[in-house]
Amino acid sequence: MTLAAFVDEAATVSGAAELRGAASTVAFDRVSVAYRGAVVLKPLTLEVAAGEILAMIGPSGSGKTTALRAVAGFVRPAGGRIRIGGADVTDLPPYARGLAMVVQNYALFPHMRVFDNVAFGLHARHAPKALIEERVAHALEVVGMSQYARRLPRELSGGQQQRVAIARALAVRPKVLLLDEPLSALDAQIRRSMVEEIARLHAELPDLTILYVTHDQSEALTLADRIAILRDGALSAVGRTGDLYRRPPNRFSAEFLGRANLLPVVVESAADGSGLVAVRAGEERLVVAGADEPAGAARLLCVRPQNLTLAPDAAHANRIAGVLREIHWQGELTHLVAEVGGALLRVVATRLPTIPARGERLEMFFSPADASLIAEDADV
Amino acid sequence: MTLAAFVDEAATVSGAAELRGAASTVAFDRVSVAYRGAVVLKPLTLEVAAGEILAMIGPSGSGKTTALRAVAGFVRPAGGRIRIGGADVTDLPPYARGLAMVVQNYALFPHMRVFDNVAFGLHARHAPKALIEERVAHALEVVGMSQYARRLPRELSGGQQQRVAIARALAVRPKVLLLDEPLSALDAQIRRSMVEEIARLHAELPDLTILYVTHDQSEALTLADRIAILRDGALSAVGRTGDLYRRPPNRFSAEFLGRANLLPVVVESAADGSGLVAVRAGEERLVVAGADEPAGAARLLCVRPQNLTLAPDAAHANRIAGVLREIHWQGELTHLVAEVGGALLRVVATRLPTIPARGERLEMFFSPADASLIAEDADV
Amino acid sequence: MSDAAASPRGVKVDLGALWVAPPLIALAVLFLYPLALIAHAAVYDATDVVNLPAAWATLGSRAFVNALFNTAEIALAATAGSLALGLTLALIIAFVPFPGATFVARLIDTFIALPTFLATLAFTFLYGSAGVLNGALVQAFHLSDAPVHFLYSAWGVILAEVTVYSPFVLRPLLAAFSQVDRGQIEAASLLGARPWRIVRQIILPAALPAAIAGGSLCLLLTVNEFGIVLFIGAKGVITLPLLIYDKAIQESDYQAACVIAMVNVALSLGLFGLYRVAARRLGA
Amino acid sequence: MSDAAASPRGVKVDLGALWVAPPLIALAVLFLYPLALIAHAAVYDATDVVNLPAAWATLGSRAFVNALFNTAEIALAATAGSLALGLTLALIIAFVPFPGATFVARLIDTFIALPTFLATLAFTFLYGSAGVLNGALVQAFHLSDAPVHFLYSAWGVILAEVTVYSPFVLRPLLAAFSQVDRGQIEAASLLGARPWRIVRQIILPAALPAAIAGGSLCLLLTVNEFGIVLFIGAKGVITLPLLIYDKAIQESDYQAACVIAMVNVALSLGLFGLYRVAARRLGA
Repeated sequence: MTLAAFVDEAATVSGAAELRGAASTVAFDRVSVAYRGAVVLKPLTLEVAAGEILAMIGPSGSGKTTALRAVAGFVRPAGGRIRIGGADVTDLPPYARGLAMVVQNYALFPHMRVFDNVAFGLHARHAPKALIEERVAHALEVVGMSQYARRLPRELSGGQQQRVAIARALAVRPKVLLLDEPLSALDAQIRRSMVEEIARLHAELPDLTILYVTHDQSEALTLADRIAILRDGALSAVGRTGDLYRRPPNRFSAEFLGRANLLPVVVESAADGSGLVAVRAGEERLVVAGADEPAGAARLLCVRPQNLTLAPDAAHANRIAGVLREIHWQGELTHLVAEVGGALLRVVATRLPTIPARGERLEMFFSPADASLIAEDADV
Repeated sequence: MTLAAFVDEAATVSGAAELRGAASTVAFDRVSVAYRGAVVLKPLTLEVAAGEILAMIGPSGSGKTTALRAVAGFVRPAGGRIRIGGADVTDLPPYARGLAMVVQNYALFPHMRVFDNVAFGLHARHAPKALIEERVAHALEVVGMSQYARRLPRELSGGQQQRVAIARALAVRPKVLLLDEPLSALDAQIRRSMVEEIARLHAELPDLTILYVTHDQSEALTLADRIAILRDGALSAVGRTGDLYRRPPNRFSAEFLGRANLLPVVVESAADGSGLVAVRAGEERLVVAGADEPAGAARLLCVRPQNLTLAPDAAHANRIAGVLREIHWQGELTHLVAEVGGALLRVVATRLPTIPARGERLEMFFSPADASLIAEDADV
Repeated sequence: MSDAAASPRGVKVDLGALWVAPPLIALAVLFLYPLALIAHAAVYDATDVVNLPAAWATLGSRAFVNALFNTAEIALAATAGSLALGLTLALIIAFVPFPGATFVARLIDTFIALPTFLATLAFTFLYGSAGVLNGALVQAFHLSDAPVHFLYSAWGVILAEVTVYSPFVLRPLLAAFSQVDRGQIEAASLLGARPWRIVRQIILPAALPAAIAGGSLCLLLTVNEFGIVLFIGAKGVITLPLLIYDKAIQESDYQAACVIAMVNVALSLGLFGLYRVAARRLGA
Repeated sequence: MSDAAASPRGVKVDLGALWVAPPLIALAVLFLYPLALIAHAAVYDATDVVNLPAAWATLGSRAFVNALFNTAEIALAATAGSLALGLTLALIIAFVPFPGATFVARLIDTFIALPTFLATLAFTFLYGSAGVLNGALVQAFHLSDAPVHFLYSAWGVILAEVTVYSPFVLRPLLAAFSQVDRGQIEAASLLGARPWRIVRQIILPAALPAAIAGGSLCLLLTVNEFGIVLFIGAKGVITLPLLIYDKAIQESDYQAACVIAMVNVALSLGLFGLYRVAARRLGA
């Protein structure tokens, strides 16, 4: 039985509100962290709305995990304050913050059975026995692990262990759920299905605020309401998921959120208020979304590989020509790499009308709405 | 500098033939393996053509690694013979088989520098010093690691270590290159680029026979000329990559090679010689590719998620209607899950003309050429 | 891949069968034959005649029973003491933030390197008749005689053994503590558990195999301890190893020595077996 | 994630500062103070007066120099022997496919559990004046006297120590061998390397830290060995520990005992330090 089925059932039987904590905001107020003199998180100001999933993404060493650990209380900020639901928790020990966390390696207690793992937080908070029984049963039901209550963690698969870890976190009804690379240890296939299950879980528990740290942009794109991109200990970009993906403010966010074609262009005519800008890439004149771009400025045109098509239509008004260098078929997607005036452009498509051959001339089309401009040096 | 650049350069400078071994076939002739009485590989007959990349894929315990290890000589077959380039090697020790292997954890010699790692096989074969110098330099050049010759393995990243492992294997000019999950230990991003680099490498060394074991179907689809799918120690399917993907012979291969929608249908009218068969799925009449299907037979209609579109056109003649249950946006791909008469159908698309809402009625279209029929019980 | 697990696991490098013989012979000559000789000597008397009544008489003798009792008492007490001290020290070094914790750990580690009799020598200066403690007490209370004599009893041996062997408990415990998943401690802490609950419910269960291993090793070493007991030279505190020494070297009664040695061997192997079973059961 | 590595690594469970004091006091009383007392006693004579000339005289005495020389000779020879035997046995057990290899490994492991003096006792039966070997030789060649006397020389001690301590070398080597990446051996083998090349170039380099660790432990234990030397009772074979025993217990010359003890401590700590440095350099 899948998690979705259980979530549906749980929602019907007793109302998903059963497992909801009070919706809480999380606020970083100029939070910085130093470790042995080295600054690992530069002053960060960021707010997570109640009931929101905010994904913090970035490469190793970007400070995303450090920021999460500061919220949990495992790391003491060198400066700034952290507020949860409006209350300053900066000086509270972890056990007094009312949070719960799910981590990459599950961190289940290996000598306790599933039931006792899930009950741990309630015991620690001295909940009465009847309430513990009820809450544990409910949390296991929500993650579809009811029939495994008597098992030991080592008797479960990775995906099952991660469900138990989620149940353990939900059972205490945390103000905020912290997820630290929760799916990184799982196989690609299980990871994909767990991403969809977490999405369903949040649909059933809409008041639960989730801070989700990952280095995998596809998890963030699927799950997050908003994404904060960190780099070298500083916030590089933050915004609503779709906006950030379509209009990344800088090169780093463009490339970190997914494959991006970045083509050097020169602004030809300044924006005329229509929200469109004409740019020139070599010989070609292209129209892209933009505003306030001064004529003559050098920019990078950002267009995602799936937004390039090989067939023109009304919407895909821009045309760009190149030579096909590589073609890789990967089942669902076919990748084409074309050379355009020295730069390499990638096209991905689920279906191709005709299969072009290497060395052939390739015309690619894209819609002005699917392209945006990035300042060359807007790196952070 | 990328591997591609070095391969190009290497091909120009000295001819890629420099690093080619003699193209050899590999033949499994009823090879079976038992371990402590348990049969882990049932009699397997399979031939790998010279210069071909054959991918053996399957879940854990399918016997794919065991088959590879039998070729290497690490596992003694309980029955059958193994031939390499026509010669029976079943009773030869590994060091006399003229092969090389690249494995998941790189297996570099940790106390030797990159140069000595790559030179190891040549030393073992008592090659003269000048030849060793030349071959090592060349192999490192091919994988783009020339500037790291004096490094120790632990001073390299995972991707770099794997390049050194490939250079070490190429330096001895093996008759056959064995790859055992070579990319499984790498990050998703590096893995994707290494897959494309291995494809380029093989394009430069077209005579090199490669036996590639993996559990990742996308690596197999990208790289392999042919794919052999193993399950529970037996060959489940084998065929040219595209054929196997489009017309899987059974349910297991259909699902193991990628996401597959499998819809129960009944054959309405037997094949008329046109290569098309009419089938009925609930109320809908569909035309699909097929031959020799008896009227009234129950079959599974297999259609890949990317072959379902939301807009009809001449080629996508089949129509099927359902209710949208889930929608997940993941950047490059959007996933739609629709319910059709109790079954769930998945659609993936890079772009959607309009974004449908959950609960809406959804019409999906597909081409007869993109669908095939599978016998319900054709499990192995 | 778990495929691999299905294939033979040990990698065999075929060095040729000829290489096997000499070391196996060395093994037999150095390890097995000597042991067999002792077993043989245990049932044969000085005239090389099987003499089971003499062997039985040795086992029934007051000296043997006393030694057995002393050995068990000292070993159990010293092990309990080492476990208590080692566990406390390990918990503090691993989890209480005090400056120099790692230095203290390394220092204790170093004590494993010191000769065991050193502790005894030092204890003589401390608690001996003319030692620091007695000297201070005599002076403070104007006594005519040294009041503290425990060093020359079983307690002296136990205290010395605790000193010498608690590092053997501390070491595996520190290793186990360092391997306790930090994520588990953090998860427990976020779920609302205070430090003592974490120690009790997360850390100690994780360190149990190490404690059992360390304790068993301690028990084994204290049962077989020879140097410390001899050095202390406490009257009446004769343990099995000391009795064997007396019988063999002082009295040249080899049969008795060998009978007692066999008991000592059985005791050691029994403890070792228990330890292996416990370790395996706990998955260590 | 390596982010985590940037944050403080030791997880601290705050048990409160009060809990730190008692065990630190125990540490001082049990470990540090005794050591200080010995150092103190090394420079004060029986009348509690600083007497450096006496300390110097001890260090210059023939007995001390002999003992130092004996200790070094026996320790080095026994360690070399243990390394050779342990390495050979470990290689065979780990890599040569012979039935019962794991049983032999477990058997040798068990020998660690046995009391050290047992080997000595057995050797007396084997190589002693009235032992098996001499008996056989006397009978075979009609001799009037036992021809083999090495047991009562340094060689007897060395042979006994090799027997007792080679399992201490074997054990870490077997552990190291079991951790040699099978993939490396297989890769080497496919690349054309015969077994001996694999042993030399892949296996031995990987096991070097374990060999150094095992050898150092062996050296440490043989330098400090007391029971075996005393049990053998070889005339003229006086090692440092034995000399300390003689001075302290037999002659009651505490200052001399403590001076020699300090040398012994310095030797032990030096060896231990070397071992730590070597182990760290090799990344073990």
